Amino acid sequence: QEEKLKVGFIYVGPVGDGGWTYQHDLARQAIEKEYGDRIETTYIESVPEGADAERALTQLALAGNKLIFATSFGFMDAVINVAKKFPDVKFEHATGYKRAENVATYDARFYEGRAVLGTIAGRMTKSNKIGYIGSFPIPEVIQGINSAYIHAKKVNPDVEMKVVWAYTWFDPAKEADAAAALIAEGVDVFMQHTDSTAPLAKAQEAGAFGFGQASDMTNFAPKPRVASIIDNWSPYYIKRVGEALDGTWKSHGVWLGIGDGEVVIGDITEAVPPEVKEEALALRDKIASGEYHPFTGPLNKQDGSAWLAEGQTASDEELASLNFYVEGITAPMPK
Amino acid sequence: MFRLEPRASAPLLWQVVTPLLAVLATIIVGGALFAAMGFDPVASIRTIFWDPLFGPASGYSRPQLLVKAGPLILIASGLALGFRAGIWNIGAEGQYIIGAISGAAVALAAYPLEAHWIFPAMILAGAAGGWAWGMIPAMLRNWFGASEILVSLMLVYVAQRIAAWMAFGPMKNPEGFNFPGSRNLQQYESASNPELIANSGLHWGGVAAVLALAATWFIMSRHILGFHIRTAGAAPRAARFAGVRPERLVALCLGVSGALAGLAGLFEVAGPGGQITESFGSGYGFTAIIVAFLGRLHPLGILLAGLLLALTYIGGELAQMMLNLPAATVQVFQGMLLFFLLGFDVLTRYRIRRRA
Amino acid sequence: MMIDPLSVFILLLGAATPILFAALGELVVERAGVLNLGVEGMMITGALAGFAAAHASDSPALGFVAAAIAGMAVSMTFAALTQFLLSNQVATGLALTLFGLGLTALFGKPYEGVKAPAIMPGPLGLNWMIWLGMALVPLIWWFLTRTRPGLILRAVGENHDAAHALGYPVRLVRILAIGFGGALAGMGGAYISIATVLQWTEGMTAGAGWIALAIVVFAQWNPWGVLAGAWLFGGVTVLQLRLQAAGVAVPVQLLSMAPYLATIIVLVLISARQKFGRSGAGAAPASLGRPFHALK
Amino acid sequence: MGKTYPGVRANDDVSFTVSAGEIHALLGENGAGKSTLVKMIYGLVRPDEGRMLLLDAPYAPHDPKAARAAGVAMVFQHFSLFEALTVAENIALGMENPPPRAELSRRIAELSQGYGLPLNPARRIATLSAGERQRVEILRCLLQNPRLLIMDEPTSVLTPQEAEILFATLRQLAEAGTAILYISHKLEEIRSHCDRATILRQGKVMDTVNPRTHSARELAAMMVGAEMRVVDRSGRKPGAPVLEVRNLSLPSGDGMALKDVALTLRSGEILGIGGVAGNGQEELLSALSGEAPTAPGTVTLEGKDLSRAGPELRRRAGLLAVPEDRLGHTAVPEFSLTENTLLTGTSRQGLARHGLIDRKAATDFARQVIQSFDVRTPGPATAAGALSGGNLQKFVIGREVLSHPRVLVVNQPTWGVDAGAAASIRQALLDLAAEGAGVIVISQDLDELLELSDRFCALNQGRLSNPHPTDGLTIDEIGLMLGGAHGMEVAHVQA
Ligand SMILES: Nc1ncnc2c1ncn2[C@@H]1O[C@H](COP(=O)(O)OP(=O)(O)OP(=O)(O)O)[C@@H](O)[C@H]1O
Ligand SMILES: Nc1ncnc2c1ncn2[C@@H]1O[C@H](COP(=O)(O)OP(=O)(O)OP(=O)(O)O)[C@@H](O)[C@H]1O
Ligand SMILES: [Mg+2]
Ligand SMILES: [Mg+2]
Repeated sequence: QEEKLKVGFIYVGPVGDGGWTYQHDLARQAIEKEYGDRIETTYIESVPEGADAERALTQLALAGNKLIFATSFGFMDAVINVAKKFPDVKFEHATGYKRAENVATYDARFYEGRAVLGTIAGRMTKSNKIGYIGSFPIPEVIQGINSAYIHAKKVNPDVEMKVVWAYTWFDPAKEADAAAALIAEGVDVFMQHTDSTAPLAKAQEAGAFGFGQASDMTNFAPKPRVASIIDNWSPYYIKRVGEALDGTWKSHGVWLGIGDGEVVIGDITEAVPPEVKEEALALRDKIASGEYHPFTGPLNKQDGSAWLAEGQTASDEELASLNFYVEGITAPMPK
Repeated sequence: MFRLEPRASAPLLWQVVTPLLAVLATIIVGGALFAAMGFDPVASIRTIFWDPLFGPASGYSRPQLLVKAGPLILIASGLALGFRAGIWNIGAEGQYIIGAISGAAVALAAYPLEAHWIFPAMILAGAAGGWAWGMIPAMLRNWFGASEILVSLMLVYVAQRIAAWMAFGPMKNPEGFNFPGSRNLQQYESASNPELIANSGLHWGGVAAVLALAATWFIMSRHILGFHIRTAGAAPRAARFAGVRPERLVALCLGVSGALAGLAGLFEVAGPGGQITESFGSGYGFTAIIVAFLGRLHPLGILLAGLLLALTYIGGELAQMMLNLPAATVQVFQGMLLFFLLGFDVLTRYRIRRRA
Repeated sequence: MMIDPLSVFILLLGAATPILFAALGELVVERAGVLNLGVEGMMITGALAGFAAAHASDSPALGFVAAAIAGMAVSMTFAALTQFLLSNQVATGLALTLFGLGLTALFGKPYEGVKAPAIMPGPLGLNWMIWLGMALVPLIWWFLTRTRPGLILRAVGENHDAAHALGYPVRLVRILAIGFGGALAGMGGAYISIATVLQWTEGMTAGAGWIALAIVVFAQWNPWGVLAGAWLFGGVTVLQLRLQAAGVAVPVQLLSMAPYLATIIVLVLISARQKFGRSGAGAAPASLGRPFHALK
Repeated sequence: MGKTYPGVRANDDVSFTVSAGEIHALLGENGAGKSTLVKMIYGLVRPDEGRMLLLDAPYAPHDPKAARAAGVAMVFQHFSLFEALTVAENIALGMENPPPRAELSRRIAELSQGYGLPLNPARRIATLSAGERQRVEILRCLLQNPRLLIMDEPTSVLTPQEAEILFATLRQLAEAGTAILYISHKLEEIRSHCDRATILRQGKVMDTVNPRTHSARELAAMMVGAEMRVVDRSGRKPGAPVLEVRNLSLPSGDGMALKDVALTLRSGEILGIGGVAGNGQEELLSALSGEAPTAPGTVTLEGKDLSRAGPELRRRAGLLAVPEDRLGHTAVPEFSLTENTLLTGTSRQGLARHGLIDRKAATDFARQVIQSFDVRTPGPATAAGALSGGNLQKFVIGREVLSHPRVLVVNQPTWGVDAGAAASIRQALLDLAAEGAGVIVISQDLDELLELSDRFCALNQGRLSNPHPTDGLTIDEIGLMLGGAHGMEVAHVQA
């Protein structure tokens, strides 16, 4: 009778946020289903970043959890500190960049999914104005905006991108207001990198289109939600728990995308014309197979200076600290 | 029917007994709530109130109680001064954030220099930052008569946005790949606020909290200044008649409570917290208001109330981990505790008589 | 870049409605001499109860009714503590907020991820709740200044000892006011879950209750001022987003502080006018926040 | 009727009758049970035992509404007005079924003219003088055509002229058949205007008499149960000037501005300052106490310029003050008497050294005040708010007198205080002057001023008149000195 592997999670938000934390918790449920009696999972939700995170991680380690997932960037230093004190506990830190013998990092290439959504948006817009509700100007979100714009522009040279920064990951009323502001500006298709469904509700009122974010948000299908970008952590979590179980777990830093099933394009609804759907799916498959990289030159920076030459693709290091828009986006980068 | 009859003074016995009654009632009603939600009430209560102190991992959680209670006590001891004087600083959260930012600014400016003056300078800057943020409502009240309740509250939101701005802009770690957040001060020796005794949970913030309690106790019970503060709270005109300048008192109370909140923020950012992030303020300033009331604005009470609330936080985490109790339970629990305390408080101020 | 003021105004109406309801309710409470800092707690309770009822009945209207009832119900905890047990109003209000946020997070679990029925559109494409919110302004003004119950309510808030001496039931008046305030706060909260977001998520009121409190002071305890305050507040939020959307380089971090700074500035202006102009108008009700206890 | 409060038998087997058409006085020391009795009649306090008859019908009002409905109206000891509301609104609140606004305003204007109590229904109470506020209270009652009108110490805030107007009104009402129950500590007033007087002592009825046939001293003796002390004015000889006030002006804050006030006070002298409430009394006191600092050179104590000094520095120099309001100004109701000594005693009594409080010294001092001034209270640990008004006033005055001031300024030293206590407070002030201190007494009670002061001046619209020696001054002459103040024109019109 092998001893159960205890797997712990700390979440930055409540499991019911319907977005980021919700998706991580779905993955937690997925590993429970996959491994049944061999493992036992626990989680602590709504853990503020900083001292509380360090304590929560330590409590999890002390309680016998041998594999711990820390699912927010802000937990990074806490994870490193606690990992030092518990060398026999394995830590998985989402979206961070500090690693150790027993600390692995993992992240998702959301920009790959944004390329697909950008394509749909570029085709669907009548006003040639697409919008983007940003949370905070961090590399991950800037990648998404650039990727969406590049691919919308590819299918619709007249497209214009409007960006609104909400400065929150989750504030439904604020997000709704942001969506309304975009709609009033003439935007008829928009993407969001904030977690609530409020923007979709606004889109519904205005007859605009939007996309599910983090989770599928099928409540709003077939319209206004015409597709979605889903964070699917299950394959990675299942794989890593398996490795921990059979003793092959090693620290690494991975950045997985559509091809690994970590970024999933949710059902494209019938509101999207079949040829557009086809085009989007084709792009998705090309990205999945590695045949195409969403950041392939020629691409200039917003100020017109050269970035990627013809055929050149952006390196992961460059993307990981991306802090500029590509040429053609007129919105100013917040300072 | 019953009726209430005011007491001339609050008997000490009731002052001590009512908080215990409130905790007891919270345990009973909370237990019933857990049972209704399908959790084992006895195990839940034990996990929240007992295990952090005496459970299997209490060797770790007991010191953590100090880590969590330290800032609460430090802030609450300052707030209590003002509350006694009828000066309602409910913006300690903002002063806490600004104190942390000011202190961190000193460290980040000095980086990577290693020198002994850095930490003391940070302490001064932290206190000064909190003080300055507290002086804004004080001055607006003194000059224009603007309500310090609302001004200090509004300034919390401003401070939160300054923290976000710092984390994304001026204080962003240049080696942080454009991710928000400052350098981690724990990793900068001259600026860090480490545990003073290994595994005790005690850092300079805890020391400051104890000193603040001792100082406020002395002022409130032995010094004429404390008498003036209480007078201003009970009868402002009498205080003026006694020679108290209300403007000075407002400035003093908001300044001191701001400085103490700023210190709490500084010790947190240099110690357990480590860095300025977009979400640096995590509610200590608001919880400290509850601590101040729960502790009846008395230093000893504040000490116990701070520890009690820390216990509910840590016990709440344990209960999540062990029993899958949702995080919101802690909030409900704290709310209930406060309700019961406020309710039972009637016993200290009034005699209950049966109506003839 | 030109921005159409009318469209900003229409956006602003929606953004202002939740705080308008909550602030109007709190205004009545404060005019009765009670300071209830638990607005956020009552709003979030209303947001959940309203959403749950709207979802169950498939009727947004029933949702708002349920929200009003729920907001009133939790406000009665506050009423019991402050009016019968004479507890400190500041602390009790804070406890109510804490309690409401926690309780709704607990009981809201089943409603996560569920969608609300669409709210009925009203005249000019604005929903009925927006109209109701605006209609409440003159109604409450009329009630307070033109009716006898309104006069009694103001008297109670102004000098509870004198009101008692004249035989008015101070405690009853206050309890009713608190209940009314709770009902409106509940409806304001429900507007966020039912009309703005169409979903329930914990903590979704995100500080609106505190803004409502500020607006009451901003408004100098006058319903028309509440309307102006709610519009100003909604307006600043909406305008900064609109400017961003229009591609204007706005210092977002600084602008997101604007509503709070604006409130402080207005507060200072009002206070200064009262202090230096000595006009008694617009002063806080004299008994505000003071416990009342009558011996009989 | 009987009523027991915790530890106090406020009313004990009280029986008496008020007839239609009479003005019936209720007399008694502080705490004798007068207010309790009338509150029971008005339905505000529930009697423990006893019964009442109104017009031969059993009468047991459940609340003031019931009392008003039965035809009973009451003017309270402490104003029951709403400052932020208008006159009309205040009056409407005192009526059962007020007519519509316009009609009410018309009737207010009409009735107030008819009784010679002119009032503008649209004005807010906060802007009215004490006398005008009194009119509002009275009109509120009159508009209901009461069968029984109760007035609890209505004249404590009125000038003699305003009081005259009030009595003219009451007489009119009585003649129209209204019964009037009238509570006052002013015995002369009762003697000249009331038809009968019922005397309460410690909750019991002593007697019902015709006040005109008894002297004030006899009435007082019945109230107190012993012969009243007569104040002793002997042994004073004014010496060198101690306090100089020159060109003292104070901008109008919330009240009356002071304009160019000047006075010289000599040691051993009592200077009386009279005037209608609201003419700058409070402002003058706060300018002297240091609560409102004034321009340099305006306030000089024995050659030392104290104009910019705060209350504490002035106390150290020997300039002490007792403002009018004992609850919340000169004393903190929630604090014990011991703690209340700390308000003013820290330096002169050495109750705090380097800011450190000496509790024992404070308790001893509180005991000393209690003993020397016959303050009736269980002890220094009692909360100030639990004392009756008269006893608290004795404590507050005693606290300052025992601190050996060079100059003591008091405002309304015997406001609402019964005759016995008032006499002992007055004696203390006289004794203080006899010991060589200078004393300024600001009061609206002209009898008091005549009894105490060596020189008299009047405060009118923030200006102080020249002082007159008191010997030989009559009340009427003083009334003229106060001339031009609020309400006086009306008095002349009526007279
Ligand atoms: N609310 C109360 N609670 C307790 N005791 C009371 C209360 N009101 C009055 N008393 C007591 O009843 C006694 C009678 O008080 P009351 O107010 O009737 O006196 P009074 O004759 O009106 O005195 P004054 O001349 O000072 O107005 C007082 O000694 C007081 O101690
Ligand atoms: N909250 C209270 N607790 C205890 N006793 C009270 C309280 N309020 C009033 N009293 C009693 O009521 C009395 C005060 O009665 P009231 O205010 O009618 O007249 P007074 O203060 O005696 O005299 P004055 O005529 O100067 O006002 C005090 O003696 C006091 O004992
Ligand atoms: Mg009295
Ligand atoms: Mg009385």
